[in-house]
Amino acid sequence: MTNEQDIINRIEAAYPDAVCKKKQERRVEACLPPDRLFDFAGRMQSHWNFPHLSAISCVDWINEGEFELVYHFWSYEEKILVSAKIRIPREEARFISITELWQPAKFFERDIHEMFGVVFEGNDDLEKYILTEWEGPPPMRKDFVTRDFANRFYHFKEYEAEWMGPQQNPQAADVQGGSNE
Amino acid sequence: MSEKLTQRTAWNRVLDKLSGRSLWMLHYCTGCGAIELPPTMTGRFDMERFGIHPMVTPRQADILLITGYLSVKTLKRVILTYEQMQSPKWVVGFGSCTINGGMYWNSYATVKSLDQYMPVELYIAGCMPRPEAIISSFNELIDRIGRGEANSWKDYYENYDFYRKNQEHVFGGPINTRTDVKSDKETFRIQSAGK
Amino acid sequence: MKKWSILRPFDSLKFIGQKPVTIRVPFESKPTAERYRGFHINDLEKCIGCGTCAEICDNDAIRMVPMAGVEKETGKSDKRPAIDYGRCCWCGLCVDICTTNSLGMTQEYIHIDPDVNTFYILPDMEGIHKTEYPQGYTADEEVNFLDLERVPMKELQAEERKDSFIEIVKGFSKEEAQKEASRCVACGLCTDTCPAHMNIPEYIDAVWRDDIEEAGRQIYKNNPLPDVCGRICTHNCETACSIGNRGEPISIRWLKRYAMDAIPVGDYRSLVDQKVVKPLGKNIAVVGGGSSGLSAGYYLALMGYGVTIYEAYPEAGGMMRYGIPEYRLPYDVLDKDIRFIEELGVTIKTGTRVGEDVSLDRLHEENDAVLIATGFHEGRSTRTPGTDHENVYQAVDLLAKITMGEEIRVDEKIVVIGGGNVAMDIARSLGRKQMQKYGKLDVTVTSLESRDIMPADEEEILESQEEGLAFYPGRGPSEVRTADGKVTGLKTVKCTRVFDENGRFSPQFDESDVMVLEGSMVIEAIGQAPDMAYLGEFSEQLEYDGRRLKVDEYFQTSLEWLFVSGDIIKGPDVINGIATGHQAAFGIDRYLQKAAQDELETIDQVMELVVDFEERSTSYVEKALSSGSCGTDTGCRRMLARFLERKKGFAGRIRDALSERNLRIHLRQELGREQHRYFDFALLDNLPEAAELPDKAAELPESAEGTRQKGISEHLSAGYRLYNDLLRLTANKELEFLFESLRDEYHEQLRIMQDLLGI
Amino acid sequence: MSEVLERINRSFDEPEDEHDEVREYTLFIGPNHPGIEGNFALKLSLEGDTIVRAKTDGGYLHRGFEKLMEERLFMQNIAIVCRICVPDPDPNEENYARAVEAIAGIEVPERAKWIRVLVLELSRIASHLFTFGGHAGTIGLYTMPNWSIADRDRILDLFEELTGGRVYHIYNMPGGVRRDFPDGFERRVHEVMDYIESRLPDYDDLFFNNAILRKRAEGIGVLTSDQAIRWGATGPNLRAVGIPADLRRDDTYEVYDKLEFDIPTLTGGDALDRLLVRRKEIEESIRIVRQVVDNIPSGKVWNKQPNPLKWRVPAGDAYVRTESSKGEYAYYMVSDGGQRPYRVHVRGASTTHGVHILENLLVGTRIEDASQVMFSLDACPPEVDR
Repeated sequence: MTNEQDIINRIEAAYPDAVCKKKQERRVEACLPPDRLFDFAGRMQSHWNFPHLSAISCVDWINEGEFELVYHFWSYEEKILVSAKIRIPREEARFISITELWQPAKFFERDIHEMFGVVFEGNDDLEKYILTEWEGPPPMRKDFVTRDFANRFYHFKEYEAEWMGPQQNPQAADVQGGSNE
Repeated sequence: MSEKLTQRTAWNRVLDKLSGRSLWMLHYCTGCGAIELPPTMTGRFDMERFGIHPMVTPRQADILLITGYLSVKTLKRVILTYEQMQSPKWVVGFGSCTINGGMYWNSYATVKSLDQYMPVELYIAGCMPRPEAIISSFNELIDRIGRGEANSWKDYYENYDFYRKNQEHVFGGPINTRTDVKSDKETFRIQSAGK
Repeated sequence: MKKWSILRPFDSLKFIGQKPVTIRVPFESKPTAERYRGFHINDLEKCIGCGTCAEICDNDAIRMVPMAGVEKETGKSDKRPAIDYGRCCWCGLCVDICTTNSLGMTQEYIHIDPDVNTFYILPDMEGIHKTEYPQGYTADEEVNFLDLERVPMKELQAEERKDSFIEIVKGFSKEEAQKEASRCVACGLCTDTCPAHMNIPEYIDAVWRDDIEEAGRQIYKNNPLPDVCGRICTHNCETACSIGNRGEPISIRWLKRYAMDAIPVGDYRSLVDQKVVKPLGKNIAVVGGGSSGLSAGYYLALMGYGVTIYEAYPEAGGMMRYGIPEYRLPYDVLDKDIRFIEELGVTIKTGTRVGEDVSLDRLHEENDAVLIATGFHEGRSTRTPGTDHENVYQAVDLLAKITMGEEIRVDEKIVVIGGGNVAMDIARSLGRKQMQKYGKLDVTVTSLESRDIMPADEEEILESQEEGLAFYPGRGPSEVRTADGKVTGLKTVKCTRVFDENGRFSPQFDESDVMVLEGSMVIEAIGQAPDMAYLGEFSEQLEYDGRRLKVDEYFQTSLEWLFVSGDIIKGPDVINGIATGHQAAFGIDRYLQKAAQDELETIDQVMELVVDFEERSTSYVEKALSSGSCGTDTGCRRMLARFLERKKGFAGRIRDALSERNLRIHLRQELGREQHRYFDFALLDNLPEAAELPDKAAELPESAEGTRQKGISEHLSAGYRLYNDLLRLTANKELEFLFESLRDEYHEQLRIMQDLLGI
Repeated sequence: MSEVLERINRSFDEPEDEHDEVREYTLFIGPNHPGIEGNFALKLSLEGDTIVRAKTDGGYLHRGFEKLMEERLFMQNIAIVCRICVPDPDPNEENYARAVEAIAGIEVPERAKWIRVLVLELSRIASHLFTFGGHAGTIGLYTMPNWSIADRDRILDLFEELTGGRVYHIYNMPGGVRRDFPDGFERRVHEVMDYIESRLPDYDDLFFNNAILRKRAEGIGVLTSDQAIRWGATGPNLRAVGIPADLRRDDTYEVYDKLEFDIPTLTGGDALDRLLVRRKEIEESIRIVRQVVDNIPSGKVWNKQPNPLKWRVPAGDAYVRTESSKGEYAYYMVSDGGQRPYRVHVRGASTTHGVHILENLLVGTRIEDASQVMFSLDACPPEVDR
């Protein structure tokens, strides 16, 4: 049974500029430069026997002005999950699509495109799937605050319960956030 | 609306009593509350004891259950469905999400209070309401129909502009529901009372 | 796969005997589980309205609403939780975090109604339909969200501290402070109870976020002697702390101390966010350099007054220095606070006793107002026979001598009369002196009050017992025994009752139960009294309320120039001194600023117009930039951008002009939660509606160029009209000074507007 | 008249494809359709009654969970995560709790681990029973839902006793679980397990060995093992093509390594085998539940965490996976050291089954078998929309 260290050595041998680390049991993290990713994804599938792309996650590091794409690969034989992390600039984010290698990527890339606005070149099916009725900005970006939008756009209930008496009624949702800032 | 109640003829009373006996519920799970519908429909709680049966097509259904939150996309389909249903029709709002936004009060994708977009006959407290609560609401609905008080559906015709305005606000423009609500109003001889 | 057979259909005969699965609701009902999360109930007696349930509720379903018949008390707010069942998700987090376990859930779950308003309830014990339902989900000891135990504070053990005056309490480390600060639920009950209304939740949160700078700033908002209060405050806030209901309250005092210890005195300047405005040429004399005198001096100095404090003792600090022993409050800590107050421009004349070295009358002439804050420095005697003996001393005198380092008589056996903090201080100080002189300690303390109602702090009594002091509570002194001129002991009798039924002090004794406490030295520490001799002939002109001076809410006496603060008007502790000092400072300021009052009203309106202009034109310009008509045209954008640039901070520059012009921008202090404002900048937050569009925009040319122009003008004309109003104001004579330095500024703005509008 | 007759006759003797009028047409199914699982829609292009191209249309149940979770404190999120997949809510709570524990390095008491396994397995059984009811509904066999959903309610009663909530348990939180067993709970769990085990033969006679089901489901929506791997199938859909991949064994968590249970697999890869794999899994789950209830250690159920209003999880990230009844259910959580999760990416099992695999499998099947394929993949639409 290969363990995490073998995988790390294998990755670092193939990609010298990759920074690998064992996160937890059966979890390896590999930070790669963006241009290495496509080749890495291909090699994972063909040579290193990681047939399963579990997910592609996107994290919006707004303070650093970058999106972080995390590709999670799983091997049924070696029972280890490798999370390949790359950073792409946040404004007009573009990246290469890996859909012709990995079919599950079709959904994940379209989801990230909808939610973050990252354009994946080579993915032909990027038009809206979940947010068809939504005209606003990609909602998952950190600069879009959903509470303010909800308070501005939607109508909230003004109760007049009889125990409240005539003089006051509770404010709308925007007054007290659910969690103390 | 109340003055119309007194004019109920004896025949109306009989009609109301009977029509409450065979309500058909539209089989459309709009939100997460719909998971409590199968137990209500099937063996354990069995709402068919009250003549209530899930019906697949809006045109043959009497009750539209809004089972929880309504995302904007679902709201568009729900309005299409609601306007296709034949009057008299009743909307039952499940749980907190239909009253004041529920858990998704700060979400950009869900509408917050259902009565902005269609008249609601009954609300059920719960997140989500249990089968027993759902069946109690059906009994309450049957009683209200029997007493002739369940007239929320008329409100849609009377204040159609109010509802229309809110719907267009959410969708960012008018939608073509291919149902001429105005002409329906004449068929039920309802004057429009401003809201 | 069963083989085919003709009898297969009969397999289902086995179901005939079985009972049907259906629960025939509403005729039958399935019993709900005992910990079912149903509708809420709230025990309104136990509930203290702390609002923690509203804080944890992730759906903002709980709002604290005022309730009829519920007033604010110590440790209770006047609001109770109302629950919105159009939001609640019945997760039960509120029940698990409730500080008093008053909130619970029943097993009731059916509420059906066409009227939405019945879904917004104020839960009480009867439930939503006033029908009895069994108890459902309730709080659990093991899974409890609140940290009920305090972080233990490292202290010197009894053995180490018995013979030394080193500070007992060591203070928190960073991790300990953050752990302790993380226990706070920020309910704010402590702020209401604190006499100075300190922003306690804010500075605890700052300590938790390791933002010591912010913590110091929040503390200094309402307390000019934070280091002192961090050690010896009587912490009413901890009695009101909501966590204290089921666990140990947050150690608020130690957290304040941790924050202030972490900030060097050099940085205090940055903590005080109120700018010290120009001196106003008015001087104020403060008699007495105790906590209230220093506090009043601090606030008056910040307001720009010249303050001189006259202190009788060799150093300022009053009871803080001469009443509290060093093991409780080291003198360098006290000096840290006092030095900062002096840095603000307060001059402290030590060793000058008003009434002897300088007369109150002279102070009255030389100063615009006088504040007397002399506190209680005279020890009160029990006047039992034999207390006039020279070996019978007053506690306050001895404590002062110990502080001043003078040699005092320390016998091997000492008796102390008194049950308060002062008695504890003198008993333990003398105990330490005995340990240093004889290597052993023999101090007996007797007090009228029995052990449970002794007024001293609980930890003081416990620590004294640890150090070996003998206690004989509940005994009254009846006679000082002497033998050939020397004191041999104190005859005491049992005290059966201290206060009568309506709480007045009238002790009752059981003469038969006699006990003699040996001791060659007796100390009286039953209370202190003020020495107001310095009032001299003014004392007739003043009105009294009982034994105290009659004052209004700003502590102004019947002589309008004379103010009072501290123990002599409202005691008994340092924090009350600070609060009364602060309030008196307001009083003085109001009294001295009578003349400037009306001048400020007109400035209010001007500021309103200015700010309104800035807000309106900024939003208009932004709309113009983003609107289709001229958003794209680079030339137009550049003009608008320049206009915006020029105009930025316009209200800020007006504000500086006001302060330059010596109109004092009063500190917007929050005292007792109601606001004292003279020139209140809260106006900036709520702006009136914009004026309607002037006619000017209507007649602009219609050409393509015109439409672009019209695009701008629609948004800018309103600003233009406001602008004209401002210039009209400059013609107003008595406000003319205000616009002197800003006139050319205005003309520049007007020119830009015209340029943009092409008129 | 004769010309019409003549055209009708001609249509019979000529083979279909020469018939020039046959063109591709589009048909919408859902979101309000009994054959669709949940609030989901299908856009099918058909030739005759054979599906040529399929496109799913989701988003009806989108509430923006990932955004809402970023605005809530860590402890507040335990109330919202279970709402993501409704038939099988507990993997969500498990993932969220374990993700926070992985980032913050929180230890969980041994007893809480066993309780978590119990809750997960009960949720798996309930979810499978719910799917059997739905699947039987698509072939018109309405007795099955009356049986399986009524039996599922027995498990919901157990949940109500243990956690206080029927469907949404809000029971699992970082550091352990919220309440211990009520007394007499173990006995009632045994009763319910025995009852469900006794019901399985009835289910077999009624539904699983039913000739109609065999006819309707055999050979429909066949997924080869190579396609399954390439298209990212997980859970029962993968085990139906003969690959014994189960996260409870491969990426083991809680105390699954201490329990004996097998991973049932079949090789057909069609709708029927996917259904039968789930049927076999119920037996394994019942075995697990019995083992848990019999040898659960005593002790406390929650390691105390700081006061939720002032609780920061140190910076870090974690990818946590659970075997839900639908397949691999994963959370990728990132914390920036603040009081709120910086980012939580919910990878539902249906993101592959319910979208592209369904679209690929529908090609070539007939319109009346579309719901067969959909229910056999057991896609849960809220997982897709989040």
